[in-house]
Amino acid sequence: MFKPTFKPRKAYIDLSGISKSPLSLDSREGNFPCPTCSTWLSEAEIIKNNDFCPRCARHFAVTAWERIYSLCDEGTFEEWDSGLTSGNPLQFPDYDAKLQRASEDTHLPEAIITGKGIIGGMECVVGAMEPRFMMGSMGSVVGEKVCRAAEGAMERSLPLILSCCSGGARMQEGMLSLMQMAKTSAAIGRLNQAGLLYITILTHPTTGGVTASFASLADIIIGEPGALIGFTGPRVIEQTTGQKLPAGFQRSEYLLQHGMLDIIQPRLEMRSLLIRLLAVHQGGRNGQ
Amino acid sequence: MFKPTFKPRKAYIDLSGISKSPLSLDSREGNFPCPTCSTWLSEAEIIKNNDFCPRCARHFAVTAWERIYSLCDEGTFEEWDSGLTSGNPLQFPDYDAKLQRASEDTHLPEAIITGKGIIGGMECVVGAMEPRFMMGSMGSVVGEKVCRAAEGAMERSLPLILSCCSGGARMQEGMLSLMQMAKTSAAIGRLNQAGLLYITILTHPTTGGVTASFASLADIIIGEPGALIGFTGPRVIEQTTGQKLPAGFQRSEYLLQHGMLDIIQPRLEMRSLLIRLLAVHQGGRNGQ
Amino acid sequence: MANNKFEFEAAYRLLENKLEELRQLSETLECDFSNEIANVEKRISQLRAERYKHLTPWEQVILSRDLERPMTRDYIDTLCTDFIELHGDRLYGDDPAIVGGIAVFGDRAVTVIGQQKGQDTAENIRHNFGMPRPEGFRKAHRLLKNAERFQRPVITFINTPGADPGIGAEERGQAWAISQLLLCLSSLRVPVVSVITGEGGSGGALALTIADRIIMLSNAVFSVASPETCASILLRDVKRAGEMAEALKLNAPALKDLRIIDAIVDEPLNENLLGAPDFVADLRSAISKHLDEVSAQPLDDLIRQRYQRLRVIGQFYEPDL
Amino acid sequence: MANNKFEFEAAYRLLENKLEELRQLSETLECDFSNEIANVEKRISQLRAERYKHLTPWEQVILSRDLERPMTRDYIDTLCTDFIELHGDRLYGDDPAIVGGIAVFGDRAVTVIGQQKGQDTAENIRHNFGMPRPEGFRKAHRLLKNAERFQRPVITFINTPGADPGIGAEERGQAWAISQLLLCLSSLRVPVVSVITGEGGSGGALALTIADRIIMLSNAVFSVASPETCASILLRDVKRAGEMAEALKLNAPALKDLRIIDAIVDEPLNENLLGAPDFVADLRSAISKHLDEVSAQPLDDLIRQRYQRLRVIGQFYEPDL
Ligand SMILES: [Zn+2]
Ligand SMILES: [Zn+2]
Repeated sequence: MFKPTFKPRKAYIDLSGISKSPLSLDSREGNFPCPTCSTWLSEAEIIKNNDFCPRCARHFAVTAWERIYSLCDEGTFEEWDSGLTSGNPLQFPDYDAKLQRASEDTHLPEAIITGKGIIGGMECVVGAMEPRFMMGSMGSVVGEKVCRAAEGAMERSLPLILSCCSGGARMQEGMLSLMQMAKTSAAIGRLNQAGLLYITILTHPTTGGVTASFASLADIIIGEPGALIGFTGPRVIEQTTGQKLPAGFQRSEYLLQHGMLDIIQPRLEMRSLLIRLLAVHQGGRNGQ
Repeated sequence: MFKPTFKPRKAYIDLSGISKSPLSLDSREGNFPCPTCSTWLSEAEIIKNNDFCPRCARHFAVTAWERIYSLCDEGTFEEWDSGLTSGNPLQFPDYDAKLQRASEDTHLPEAIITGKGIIGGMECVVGAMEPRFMMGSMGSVVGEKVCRAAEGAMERSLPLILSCCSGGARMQEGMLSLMQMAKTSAAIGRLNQAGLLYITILTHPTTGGVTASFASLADIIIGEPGALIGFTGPRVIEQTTGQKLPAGFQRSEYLLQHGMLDIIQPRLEMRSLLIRLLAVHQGGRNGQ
Repeated sequence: MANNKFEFEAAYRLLENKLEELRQLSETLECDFSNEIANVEKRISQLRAERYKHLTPWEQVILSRDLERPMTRDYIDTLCTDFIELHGDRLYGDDPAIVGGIAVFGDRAVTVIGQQKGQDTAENIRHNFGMPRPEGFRKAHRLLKNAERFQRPVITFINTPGADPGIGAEERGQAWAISQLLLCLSSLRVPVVSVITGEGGSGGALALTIADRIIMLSNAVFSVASPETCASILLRDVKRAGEMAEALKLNAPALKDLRIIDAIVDEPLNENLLGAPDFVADLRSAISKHLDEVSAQPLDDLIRQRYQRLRVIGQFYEPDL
Repeated sequence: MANNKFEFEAAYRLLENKLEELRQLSETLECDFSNEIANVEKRISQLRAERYKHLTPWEQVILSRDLERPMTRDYIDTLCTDFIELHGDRLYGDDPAIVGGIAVFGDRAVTVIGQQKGQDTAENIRHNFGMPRPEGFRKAHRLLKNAERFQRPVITFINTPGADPGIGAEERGQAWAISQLLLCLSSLRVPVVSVITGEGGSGGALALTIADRIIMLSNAVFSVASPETCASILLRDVKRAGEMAEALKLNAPALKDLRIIDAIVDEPLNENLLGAPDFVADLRSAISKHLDEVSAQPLDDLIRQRYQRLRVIGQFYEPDL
């Protein structure tokens, strides 16, 4: 029912809160201030600088396809389950229209791309979430594709690598969405039992039900510098508790210090880190 | 080589620090102030009050034999390994003399009594540490008897219940003493794997290597009210850090609040709690 | 839109009060209206029962949060004997928003765990309004692993607005604690039955609702997020929470249709649910029946089926290959 | 009683300085004393070597604590390639007093973990002087369980005054963290080799020293408590620590006699241990040999033997039955 026509293009958007809808593509033309350090930037500058702010190194959001391409050896990625699309199981008001707008804006059928790829010569199952598709929220399709990715990894005895980015559960699918947390966690449980390596990359922002399920269950959890990672979003915490949030709260550096991340890695060196991790883990299996 | 002649008698001693040697029996005659609330007490009063301070409910130390008798159905306890006594493997200065004095004072061969008993009609392996025997410190004999108790429980598929009380490792046995932490922890690991119930009762004081090994590895950890429980003793913490310790620091109530104990139970109701715990656990095994 | 139970209860309470006045008057005047009164009483109670049968989802949300409803400890005390509460995660703290321990249900030993709200403000502050922090989820995790070791079936009772949304909870890994509990329950090698007794709010509720069977009280709710949150995010108008309550399909019949839950136990009109012997008997026999059924299965099958239950949840389009 | 390395080193340093003066003088005067100087040099180095062969246990305690010795990271960087440090306990924090991660040793992937001291005051404060807090032990626990899942052998490096004796550490269950780590290592289903490189202090050292083989550097120590603590408690005089160092049997030869450790790697006189190629080669081959030997055994045997190693430790009298 849906024909994705992939047209790679840069998309610099700030997703600092889950209630904010993504900027339209048009408003991103021309100069804009860096949301972290307020330096005025042009799109050209940022492209030249590999999607970072040249002053504060803020990592701007990249699309799921850019992520996949930046991690996999050239031409090796085979997409799985690209035909899966969301229905509107609860007949939730406006959901159909939102889905349609999201797929038109992103040229993607849903908020995650999964498949098989080769990284540094080593075969893996790889997935990346798309921040612009309804804030990377997890509905039935995202949950199903994560499970199939885990099952695909088990069938082939391959490592699983997922790049996460999400505003949380997709409310328009009600409990069907919340249960995807349980479903994906259970699938990761089986992956664990099979002794297969599972790595997640948490990018800005990863919050809510995705953080509280498959994203935080990896053997190795890597954060991108400055990424907002947590369960409850910062605005809701501020509103609910009336407390001022500490500096750097819920950012990668803060999470590393609080024991939740294994490593923080700049995006440019992400691929080389994965190659080293995969190599050592292959060594572990052969060495025995 | 050693013939213990057991003569039950009351012994009220305060063991608030590990560096303090036990009071001699003589100094306990007559009135003395409660170390917690400073009320002057007579021995008779305390006996009448089941070993508590009548004002602040402080639980005074009782001997290992009193503990065993207070827990087991009358006449059911069969002691194991009563012949095990310490040598002086490192030829440590003064150790022989200290051992002799301790066994004369306590009429016990070492700092723990272990054996098989019946509690509320249910067979168990039971042990109790003796605070007056070199501060209940753990040397080779204590470690060995704890391991044998665990192994005895495994042979018979019985629950293991240990009442703990210790100043820590017995320095006079050097590394042989420290390694008892590893040895007893490993034995408890096997008990766990056998699916047998293991309960510890932490009494005043339980510190150092005993807390950091078999005492804190139980399925259910019960604290006596007001007992000092921890790894490093409070005086050492104060000296090392120069900080004032918070009120109630390292007491049972504080540990419960910090998630380390399952239950705090007054000594008088300890036996009835054990009976309920044992009964429910038997139910669990039969119920399946 | 009603915002508390008394708004939709008001009419009946007014009638009841009038009736009571009438009754007292009749006694004072020594006139006997007892037949008439009895008839009106019956009529009110019928109307009320009818009304309760047709509560809107939003009214059910309000009712599910009512502090006069029994809390987890009340269910444990009523349904079980020999409850021994166990505390602490052995890592950081003891969270009063989650209560757990071992008990005897019928003739079998069980592990019971649930979120605990208070019944007045002071109690509620102590129990953090039933919103667990990471140490609560980790206490649950510990008790579940113990249940597994001793082959004790597990009953969970669900009643929480959700996981604690505070700074400390984030600092100590709220998301990590929840995901680890989901993983733990999804493969725990003992039978697990969940009972949603009140407010089943979001991830904090879900974390204890991975079970072989899920039973729901007829006025309980279970939702991806509170209707207020959905209204504020999706409609930018928290006052339209009622619409969202409708749209979210969060009540028991809707969730049974979606195959999220297995059984519904009807609540009586009685304010004091656990004072109604029929309700207690119904609830007890529902738990008992499901526990018997799942306990009868070989453990490997049970775990496989629990996985399958989760695995098939979700609705989407897939092109024919 | 010497209280730092320089006291027993002082005589040699003095001689070396004199010799240097002589050498410079001879150059200035253009007289050739080179033969004589070489002879004296050789003599000093012999005397010094002799002295280092007969260090008292107390001198070894001092040497083992020397901040110029290599720290755990240095050993990892020298002996392994591809080290990737992994952080955090996923519960509360990341403890800089314990460093751990995955790496390649020889041709096999391994998990490496050890206590980490700093080499100056600022570094030492950051690493808490190598005294782990509960989150450090729990990070180690997590990395060990991961090693087990991926069948990676484990190498631990021991160098710590002991577990952190602070209020926060007690609050978060220092004793619980240590005992759980002891239990974990005692049954971990991968080969484990420990290397005691410096100060093996009490429970904080022991927690990572449950292994199939324990290797000890010739000037490292491993003790139930520091000699100072023992002197202060048993003799009420901290100045008598030297006597206690003797009595505690804490150096490598004594511990080999007691069968606590398996092998000793001799240290060169070289200040910079890891700058001495022979020493590095010896250490590497000792680890390699023991890792090969234990890796060759079936896992069930390995775990049984690791248990037996611990089970037989201790000396006591038992009457003949
Ligand atoms: Zn910037
Ligand atoms: Zn008192």
